Amino acid sequence: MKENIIIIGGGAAGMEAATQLQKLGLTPVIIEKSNALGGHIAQWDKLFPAFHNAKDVVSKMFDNVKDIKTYLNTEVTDIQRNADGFHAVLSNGEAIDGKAVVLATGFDLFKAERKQEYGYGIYNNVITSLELEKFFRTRKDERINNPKKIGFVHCVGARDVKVGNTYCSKVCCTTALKQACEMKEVFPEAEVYTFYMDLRMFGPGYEDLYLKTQKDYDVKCIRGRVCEVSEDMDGRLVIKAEDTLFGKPLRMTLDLLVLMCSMEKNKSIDKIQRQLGIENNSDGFMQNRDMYLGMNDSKQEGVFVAGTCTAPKSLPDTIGEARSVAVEVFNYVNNK
Amino acid sequence: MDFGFCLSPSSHVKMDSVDLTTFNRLKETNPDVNTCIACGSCTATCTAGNFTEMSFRRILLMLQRGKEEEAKKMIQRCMLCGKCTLVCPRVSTFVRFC
Amino acid sequence: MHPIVSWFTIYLFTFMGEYRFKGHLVEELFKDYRIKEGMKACMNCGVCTAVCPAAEFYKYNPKNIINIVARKNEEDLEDLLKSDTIWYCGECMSCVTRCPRANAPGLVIMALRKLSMRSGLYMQSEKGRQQYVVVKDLCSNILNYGYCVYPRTFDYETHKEFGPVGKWINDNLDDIHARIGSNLDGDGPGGLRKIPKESLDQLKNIFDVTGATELMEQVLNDAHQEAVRENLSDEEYFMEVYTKNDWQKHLNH
Amino acid sequence: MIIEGKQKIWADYQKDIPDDHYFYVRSCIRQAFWPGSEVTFLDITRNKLGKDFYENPYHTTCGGIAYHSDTIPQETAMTIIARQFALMKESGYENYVCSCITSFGCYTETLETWHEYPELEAKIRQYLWDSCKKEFAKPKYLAHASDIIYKFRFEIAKQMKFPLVNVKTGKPLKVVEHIGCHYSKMFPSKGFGGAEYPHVLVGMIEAWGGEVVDYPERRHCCGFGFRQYFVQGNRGYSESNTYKKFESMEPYEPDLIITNCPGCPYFLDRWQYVIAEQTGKTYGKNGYGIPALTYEEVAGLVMGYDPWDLGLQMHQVAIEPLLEKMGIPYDPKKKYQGVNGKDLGQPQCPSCIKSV
Repeated sequence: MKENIIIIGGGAAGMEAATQLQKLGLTPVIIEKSNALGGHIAQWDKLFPAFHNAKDVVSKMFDNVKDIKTYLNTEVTDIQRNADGFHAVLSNGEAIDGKAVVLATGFDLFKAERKQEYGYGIYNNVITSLELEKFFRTRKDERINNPKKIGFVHCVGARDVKVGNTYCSKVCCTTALKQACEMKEVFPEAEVYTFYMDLRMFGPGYEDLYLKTQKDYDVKCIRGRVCEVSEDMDGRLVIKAEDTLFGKPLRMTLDLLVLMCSMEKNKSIDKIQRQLGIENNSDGFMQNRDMYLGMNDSKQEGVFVAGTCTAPKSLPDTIGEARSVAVEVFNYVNNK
Repeated sequence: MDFGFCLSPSSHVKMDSVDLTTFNRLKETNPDVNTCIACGSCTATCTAGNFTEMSFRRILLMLQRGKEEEAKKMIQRCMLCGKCTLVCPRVSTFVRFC
Repeated sequence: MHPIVSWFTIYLFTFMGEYRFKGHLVEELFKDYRIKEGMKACMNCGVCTAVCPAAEFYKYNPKNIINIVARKNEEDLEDLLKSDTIWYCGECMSCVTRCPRANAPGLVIMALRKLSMRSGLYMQSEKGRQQYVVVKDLCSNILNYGYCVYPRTFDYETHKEFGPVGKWINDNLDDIHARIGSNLDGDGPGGLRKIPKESLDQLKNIFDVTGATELMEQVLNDAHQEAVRENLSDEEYFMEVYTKNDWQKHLNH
Repeated sequence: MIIEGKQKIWADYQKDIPDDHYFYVRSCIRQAFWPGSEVTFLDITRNKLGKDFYENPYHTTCGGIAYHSDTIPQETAMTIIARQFALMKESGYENYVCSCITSFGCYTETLETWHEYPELEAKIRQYLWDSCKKEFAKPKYLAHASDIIYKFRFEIAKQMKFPLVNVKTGKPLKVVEHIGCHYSKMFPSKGFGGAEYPHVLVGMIEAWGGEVVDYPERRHCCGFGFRQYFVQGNRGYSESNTYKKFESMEPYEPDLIITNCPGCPYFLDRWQYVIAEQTGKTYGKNGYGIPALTYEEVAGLVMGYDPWDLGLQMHQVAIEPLLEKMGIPYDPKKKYQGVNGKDLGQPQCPSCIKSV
């Protein structure tokens, strides 16, 4: 059992890292706290920019890890360094030893109710991007009742000193446009608006998605952060923003408002992170060794990081990091 | 009674009551009007814009915010030189509307 | 220099395009604690303008104010300080709650207004000149009575919105306050009590040592000079400034 | 509307203030326009609740209105405030409570600024000594007077005679709450319930049997705007903002507006009169307006104080329809009387909004 690599987290990063480590001849062990592998991405319906089914990608990942030792409903409760590597105690009472640890602990979605002025959890028709994704999968959400006017709010819990998150959450812009198009598909008669500050279309095909959103789907992008949401007599939502390109305050009544919640560091791992001596960076995510040449390495020997535990990332970014971390671990184990 | 002051009209763009007829007509003949990314190239290059407030991207915005009269007034400044069409990164053929 | 002479010099300077702190406006502005506190960096998201009661009616956009101040350009700042723009804000501070960069446009406005007054540039805008009315009313209430608002100087004739009930209150001030339990101009504690002379003297001392007296006298003098120029008595000038309402000019159509 | 969402926020934004021994500081506007409110506050806290609220006759205005009208420098306002704090210390108190919301905002801003810039605090300390020869002090606790009534809302409910209920229908009155902007918009954690869903007045309404109305422009400013009111030419700003609020609350048909800022009820009251004169529009039923009362006045009404002792005759909008809804007995003859029944005449009736 001494050749084990302990992977904490069974989402996209954890699964992909495990797959590659196995191919490299090591013995990865995945420890996942929930009752299934897949992480956040398993809750997603379609992926930007080209509307691929998330399920297709995730099920391939499941296939890849089916022979890999996996603990579900299990957390690491204690971890200690020893002469051979690490000794981890699990919540199921077992313990495992490993040569190296890969932290693939992912992110938490920003709790939308913290942005009080948007009224999530108070006004019925304010929902989150995750809930909308669930609607796309199940077509069931009593709040989504043939809406005529739909708004998307970017940067909820991101680029915001007041909630303590100054960083850009990277994927929400593209997700918003993707979801806006999908809403137009489901409700062709609806008017769809997005309220953005900058549209950060950073990847291949993303800018094309933006163009398509405007041209083919007639989604209206308004440059201005939503300032305040309230409810009128009929339970519809009244929003205020500035149309900053027009230079005037703007008011509008909507039937549904979708909050594009940012990614935050998964805090359930804090104790283990402290035990391993991994610090947080200024955004509250895990600090890697180097921004360029040590992205998946940490400052602690034998401890590696991959995926959204270090910063908000897209799925392709995450998979890339998972593969990269496998190489890092492989080199580490062989050179030891 | 004269109080010496009176109620002021709100300057808010009231999106609920904006009349989009003209903009939608425009959109039918050229869907490009929807694709503006407010980069400002058209305004920067505009021959008339050197001397007046002419800004094509602003005209598109005015039409979408219910300020049709203002848009009509501004569009008269256009000198039909077509430079905006050359520089637009979204390949809008603006000059055709003017 | 005798104060009167120095005010007159400032006034003359303003008339000739000269003013106090010329070339040092930015430097002077950034000494203000309200700039330190209220001015971080703006990302032009517009939440301040969206919620602003002044932006709703006036040609006013708090986000633009922050951007101009951030530029630290003397000419732009001079233009801002002599404009009506900085006087539209109602200082409700609704912008402060919402700004995602923790700016406080309302505090920045307060610093701008102070500098506009001290530099004399406020005399160049309709809304700026109104500071005469506000300074005269509020500062004399504080120094004479120890209150910002004092019923004996709150007059129905210049506050018609006080309504018929307000007129009735004005006409029966002592009786009504006695009926409801005020201690109007009385000794000891209680509502509207006479503020003891010792306290008023201390308020005057505070005004003197903290610069309020200097600012107040400058404003009263600027107004006096302007009244002279317009061939008006101070009282006539006061009423002109108090009632002037070129409201269409200020609206954001 | 999901009430649990608000309740969660209310639970998160509870501040710790003591329940006794306060140094009480008055409000310029409340004394001038709603003198009955401060009388009632002190009567309730001292005589009905048995608390110690001390008033030092040497205290003055905090200068807040002058400060926010930009007529005095920040240092002046801060030194006046330091003087008030010094009086508190001299009187042997460490809990400070003010009647005015502008004051509350200024005190909070000042304490926070001193905390962040100790060199400014040192400067003010010196100014205070130079001008008043007083020793600098800071309160241990700072509260607004509405925080106190909020804290004791259930004790008041126990002594309640007329709940916020329509006696004819048995239904709760629909009450709009209006929070003064400077209560918590600058420092959300300093107000009960925070800045977005303040609980300070909601708590009173619910404890006293009313139903809270949440309408789209609930959070909007009444429009006072300091210089935007003190100069006649600017008053359109002030009136227009109040108008915006009333247009927004109108469909909910509120019976009553309750405020914690002394200025807001003046504007919400008087602008209804001006709007009626200028446009013919009234927001209550049958040509009446919607009464805009201070929280002390509402507390007084539910506890059974006589409406004319509370000074409700100083409102322009007629209070009688509300008194009838609540089943509060009143003597119309006494409305315009002075001490010992002295006849003070009667205000004229406005042309467009009923005043009796």
